[in-house]
Amino acid sequence: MRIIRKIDNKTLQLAVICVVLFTVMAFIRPKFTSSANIYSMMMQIGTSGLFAVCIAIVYLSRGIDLSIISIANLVGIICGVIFRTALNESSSDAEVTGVILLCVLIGIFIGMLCGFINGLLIAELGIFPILVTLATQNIFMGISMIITQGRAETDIPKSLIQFADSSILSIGDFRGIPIILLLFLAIYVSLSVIVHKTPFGFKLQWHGSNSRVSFFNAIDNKRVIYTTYILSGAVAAVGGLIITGRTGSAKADYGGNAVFQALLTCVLAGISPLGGRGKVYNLILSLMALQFLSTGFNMLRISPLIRDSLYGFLLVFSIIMEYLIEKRRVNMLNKKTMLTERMTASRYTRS
Amino acid sequence: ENDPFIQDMVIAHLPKTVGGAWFTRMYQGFGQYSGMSGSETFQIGPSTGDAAAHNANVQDLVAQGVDAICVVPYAPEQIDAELGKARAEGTIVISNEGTKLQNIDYDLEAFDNTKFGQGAAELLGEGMGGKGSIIVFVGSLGSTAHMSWANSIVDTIQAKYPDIQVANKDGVFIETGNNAANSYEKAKEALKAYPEATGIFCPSATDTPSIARAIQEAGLTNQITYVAVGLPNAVRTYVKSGDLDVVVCWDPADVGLAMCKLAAAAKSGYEVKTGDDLGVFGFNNVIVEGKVVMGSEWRVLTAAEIDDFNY
Amino acid sequence: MADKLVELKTINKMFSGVSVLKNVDLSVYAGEVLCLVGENGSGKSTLIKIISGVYPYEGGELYLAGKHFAKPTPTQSINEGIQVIYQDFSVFSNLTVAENIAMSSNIQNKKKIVNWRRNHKIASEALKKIDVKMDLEAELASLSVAQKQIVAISRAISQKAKLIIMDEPTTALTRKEIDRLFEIIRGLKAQGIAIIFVSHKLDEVFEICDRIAVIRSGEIVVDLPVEEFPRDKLVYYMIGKDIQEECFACSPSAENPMIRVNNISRRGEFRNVSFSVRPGEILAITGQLGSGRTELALSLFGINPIQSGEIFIQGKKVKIKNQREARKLGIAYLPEDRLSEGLYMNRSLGDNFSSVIISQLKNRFGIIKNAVLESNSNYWIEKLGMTRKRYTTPASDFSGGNQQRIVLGKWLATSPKIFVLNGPTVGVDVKSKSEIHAVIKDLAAQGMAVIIISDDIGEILSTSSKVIVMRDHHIIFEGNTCDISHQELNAQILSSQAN
Amino acid sequence: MIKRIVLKNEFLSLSMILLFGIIFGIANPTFLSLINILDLLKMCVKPAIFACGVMIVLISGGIDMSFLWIGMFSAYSTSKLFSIVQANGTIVPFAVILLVSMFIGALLGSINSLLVSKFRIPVFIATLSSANIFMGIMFQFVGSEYIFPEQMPQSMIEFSNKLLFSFPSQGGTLVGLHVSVLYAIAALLITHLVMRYTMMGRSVYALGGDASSAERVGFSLIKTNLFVFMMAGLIAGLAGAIAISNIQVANPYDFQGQELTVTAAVIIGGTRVTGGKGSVLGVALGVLLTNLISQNLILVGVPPEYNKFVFGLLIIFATIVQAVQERARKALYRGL
Ligand SMILES: Nc1ncnc2c1ncn2[C@@H]1O[C@H](COP(=O)(O)OP(=O)(O)OP(=O)(O)O)[C@@H](O)[C@H]1O
Ligand SMILES: Nc1ncnc2c1ncn2[C@@H]1O[C@H](COP(=O)(O)OP(=O)(O)OP(=O)(O)O)[C@@H](O)[C@H]1O
Ligand SMILES: [Mg+2]
Ligand SMILES: [Mg+2]
Repeated sequence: MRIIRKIDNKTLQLAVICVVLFTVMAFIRPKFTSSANIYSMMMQIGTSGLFAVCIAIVYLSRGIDLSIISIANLVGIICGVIFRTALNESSSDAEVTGVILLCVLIGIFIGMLCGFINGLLIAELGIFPILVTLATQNIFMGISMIITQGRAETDIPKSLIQFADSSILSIGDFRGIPIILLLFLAIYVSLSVIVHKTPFGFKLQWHGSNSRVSFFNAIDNKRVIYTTYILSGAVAAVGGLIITGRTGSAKADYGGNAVFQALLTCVLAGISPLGGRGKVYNLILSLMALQFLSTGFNMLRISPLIRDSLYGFLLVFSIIMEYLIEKRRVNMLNKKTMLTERMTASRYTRS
Repeated sequence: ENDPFIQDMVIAHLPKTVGGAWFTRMYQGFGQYSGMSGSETFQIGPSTGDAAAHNANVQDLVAQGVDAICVVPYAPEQIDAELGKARAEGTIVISNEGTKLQNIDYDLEAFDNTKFGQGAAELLGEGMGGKGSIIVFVGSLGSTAHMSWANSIVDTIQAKYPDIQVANKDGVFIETGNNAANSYEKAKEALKAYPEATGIFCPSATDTPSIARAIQEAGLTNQITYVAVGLPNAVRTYVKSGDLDVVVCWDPADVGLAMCKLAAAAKSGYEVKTGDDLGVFGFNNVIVEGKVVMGSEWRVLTAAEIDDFNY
Repeated sequence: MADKLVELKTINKMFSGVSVLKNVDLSVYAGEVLCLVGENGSGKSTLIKIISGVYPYEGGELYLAGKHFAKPTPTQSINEGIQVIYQDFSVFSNLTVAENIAMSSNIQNKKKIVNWRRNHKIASEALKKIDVKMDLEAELASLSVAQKQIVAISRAISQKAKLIIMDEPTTALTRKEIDRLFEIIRGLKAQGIAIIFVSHKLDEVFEICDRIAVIRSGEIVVDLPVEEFPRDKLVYYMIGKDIQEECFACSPSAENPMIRVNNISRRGEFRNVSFSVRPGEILAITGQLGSGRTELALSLFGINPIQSGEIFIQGKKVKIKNQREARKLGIAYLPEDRLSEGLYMNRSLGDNFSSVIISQLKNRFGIIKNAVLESNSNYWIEKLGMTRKRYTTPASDFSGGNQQRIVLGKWLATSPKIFVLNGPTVGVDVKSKSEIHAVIKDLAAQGMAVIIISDDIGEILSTSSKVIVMRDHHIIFEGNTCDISHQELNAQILSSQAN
Repeated sequence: MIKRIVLKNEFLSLSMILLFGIIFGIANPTFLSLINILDLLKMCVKPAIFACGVMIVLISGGIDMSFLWIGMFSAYSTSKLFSIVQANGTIVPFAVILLVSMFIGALLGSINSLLVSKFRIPVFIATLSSANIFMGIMFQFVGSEYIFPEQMPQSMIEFSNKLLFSFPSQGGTLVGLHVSVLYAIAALLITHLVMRYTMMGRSVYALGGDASSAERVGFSLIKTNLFVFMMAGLIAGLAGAIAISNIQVANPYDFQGQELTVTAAVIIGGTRVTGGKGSVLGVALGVLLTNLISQNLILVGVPPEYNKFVFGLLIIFATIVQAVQERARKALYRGL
């Protein structure tokens, strides 16, 4: 009972949605619970989740980062170029592994650099994040276009592709847990901890709550902004590496809908674009809910055109639910107090 | 009942995007096949062009265990790995506009892309009287089919018509984005940037009408020879008004039906050979090169013929 | 008796199950000035917002001009001739002075079309009434708190109202402006307009009121005409016990100054300012609006670094480039506007109390545990004598006095050597005020150097050992509080001749 | 005084328009030709009309993510409806088409307003969701296929061919100011008048400045919200119908993904993201500036693969100039 009271409303609400969706889907389409499908859903959450995490942290600071997918693709493309030039048919396994590790480092560095550029423009010039990242979204994608002229980089080492497709704990029919999901979970858990349990995380959320107060609290707001966007860039870079491994290629325009999906996921998880509110750890539940919905609709052969609109309905539905629950809660509390007030006589004598 | 091209199976159609005229028409071919074979066919796909969404769709399809996926990839390089996993699970994969794909059973092409490019180049060259300069558009710089047609056009023009220049010189084609509004703006801009142009080619059926509109507005109907890929219904007005001189097309429904038949062949274990007849217009005498199965027909329609076609 | 403009019968109000008003009965008659007094959080503002239709009420009945309203809206209340100067002013910082002032009139007259020339006329007339000059085209965002308050007042009095409710209208005003406001109030009264006046400055209350209603914990405990009101018992009614504010004993300390500033200037803000504060000393800086006090304080805290002159802390010359350096040097700053500068309103008590020292609260893994936030919060609740609330309660749920204590507490947690307090008791009730004063004096006694910026002469004299008066961006008077009387200090502040 | 004008956002946008005009003109003299300028104006029609609605919502304190889908929904359903009517032999005048499209837009806008006022959903989230919902409803119940020029209502095609002050160009064709430019100017003007000279318009500024204060001084937030979103929807309906007419094709996906490009133009035009501030003149200049840049890159010889890069850089440039100017303005007000 105490534990239930500790969990916040949003978590409970999302958990209920997840369970209902899962049960309904499993009931209508038994294949929904097949190990192949579970595996496929885990894979998909592993990739889309990273971008949701990026948006979640910038949202909490009352910002937005529209450039994440451009950063991811740029990272993929630069790694692709490195693979193409550094490796050939006769490269030894050790060489390949070395270059891959190098690329991971370079990739994350590039992601951080891109994040730094966003932070620079936002912190130093005070330009609104939505404008800055809209511009850098174009710039980073533009650099990718200039490098590739719109073509894909395809010389991705086999071992990276295999790694991205590997899983652990596979038993018999069950394919286990994809490495990609584990990687996502690791990043997701660490960022949840960073945001909700470390000094930086508190500063980040306070920045979203009221940056003027932070200013008077002698908190280095610029540093908070830099760190936030660098973190977002780094996570996006990991996303880019994963995409490269998963698709064996990198291209400037992969994942055109990824940012929109990420926004949706965050909002459903109760992370407000107005800053300072929401819990990163609720993301996993909203990712699951949206995944169940998307895969379920595919299985039910529901037209993708309606599917998109149902996301909108789900969002509105969950927010209206919350509104009604809160209203009811307050009404009940007030009624209770009224009763007790009526029963106890006035404590003060009138003069 | 022993026809290798007719099998009862579950086939998913995965177009670049759902909803557009082209792929809606293509899906009608699947409907026809359903009627012939009793197969269950359905369409899924993203509502906007996005390779990431495509990959997710392939995963979902494999997870629910369909027999065959007939895919028109948005970005061939980026779906190949995912298709490999599908095949590893025993799913048949047939592609269209995906000659470079490795992980497929067959790729179906309405024709040889290079030959198609040559054909278009000749239409342009003749229309322009062997001189002038051309602007070449592509739907997106990443589209394999568009790029190979465009490249083939440039090669042919340079080889056969020495007096025709390519206006967008740097060898980078102008991207119209598979979006009518955007292509209209791009076309207007290009017409001003290259006022010397007397020939235009557009491979993106979505963008063909709005480019014609831009030509009409600029008053260049008679100066410019405009050759483009399009659906007859979509471009009829402009073909009749002369803004679009020649429309090159094939019926997407035929491609859809032929894809289903290849899927059936793959299921029955029949190996498609050069000379086979798929029983679909344009695919009566296919050429097979590796996994690529090519038809040989495209229609060249001008104002005289356009009214004979309704799709 | 004159007409009953407002009548409340057993009104109740609750916020999420917390009872804020309990069975309140209150009437307001035409042509009277009713003062509503009570400590912070006693429910004054809430009561006002019920009358003005901002909040719905849960039990009882509300009559405006004799008509019963079960769920009044602000528009209905305005239509019944009720105008409010809200505690937070409720002005629009994105609009100009003229539009802000004329807005209510336009709404009340049900205008559909805006006549900008008429807006100007209304605004300049209203400002003329209180004898204030202001750029009508200036955007409110560029104005000071006091100027915003003046705009709010002008807006209310430019209306044909039957009742004007003023929720702490004098917090940011100078004595001169307050006098002017009182004249206006008397004029309105003469026209038969009723006023509800809320203030924590008790001498103001007796100066202007006809009737006093005391509210304590949401209940009206006394409601008497001012002549019958036992003046010495007001504080007792408000808080249920007596308090005495003892005068500050000047205790000149022999030690070297904790902070010494020498000839510091910043262009357009202040010039050639010198003073020093020793440990245990409390220095008050006062002066009229725009005299440069706030800017000086901001410079000491590193927000606007000085351009010339020197600052010494414990004898060592220092450069204060930004807030973080100031913090490292042991300087704390309590900002002017606690709503927008002091507190993360939607964050918890635990968050706010730890918001300056968060980096020191992490354990060796760099993690901040809830238990640490909780114990930190409880420590300061105890220490500052606040009402007990869970550390997860949002800051917005506290009343003004308690909010100010949170701001104080979060800085005390840094154990500062020098504490600069800008208006520490603005809008704080007598009890909280004396408690905050006690805290400040206690801090000084422990060896802290305190600088208070204040308008409240009583506060200055009872808390500080030295006082500086500023005007036109420089110091015009400097002296010991022991050597100067209330009147003399007031005269210094209001003196208009340069130097 | 001069300093105040110089530091006005409108002045800045105008200077940047001139600056880019000169640079582009040097790079390619065609840019300065009358034909190109007339074309540029025509290209600005769609974003400029949409921008009016976007501005109103921004001033009220929210970011609208649904206006393009509202525009498409209204325009597409209207042209579909009247193409069917036309197939049955009735020709409908263009005014009727515009009115119907605007009506549908206003209707959809009122749904946004319901979500925002009744359920207190933040505007960004409410419109993000409603955009999806509108899209789904349109695809499912109205259609998802192209409407081709030959099916389009006759009056829309006629409208798209109508020129004012036309004169023959060198090539012998008629060039001139497209009639839709007048519609855009009218939309901008009416928006300006409504926002500046009606109490309803002022209530939007009040709402964006401080919602609870707006309520306290006696504005009805429900009414103001309804006005904001119906107005935004109505304008979107107008913009959609005109845009579709101009390209003579109704492709339901056409507007997709440009929400933020239009919003960026509005913000560059000086509208404050957090609400309460914005002027129509500024917005018009912002739209002109962004379109001037994005529509002429090929013309000035920027290779296609550099498009996005250059466009991004220019947005950054424009906003940096603004940020610097904003600081200067603040300093001026502080009397420094
Ligand atoms: N919106 C709200 N939600 C929850 N509690 C509130 C809200 N507004 C006020 N309260 C609580 O109601 C009580 C009365 O507040 P109110 O503002 O009426 O006090 P006040 O007498 O005006 O105090 P002050 O003198 O500080 O202005 C306080 O305990 C406050 O915390
Ligand atoms: N030229 C100007 N135009 C508009 N406002 C101005 C101008 N000059 C000064 N002000 C405003 O007047 C206010 C008063 O200045 P200042 O802060 O120096 O006075 P103060 O006495 O310290 O104020 P307070 O009494 O609020 O502590 C400033 O906040 C500033 O915003
Ligand atoms: Mg022609
Ligand atoms: Mg109050």
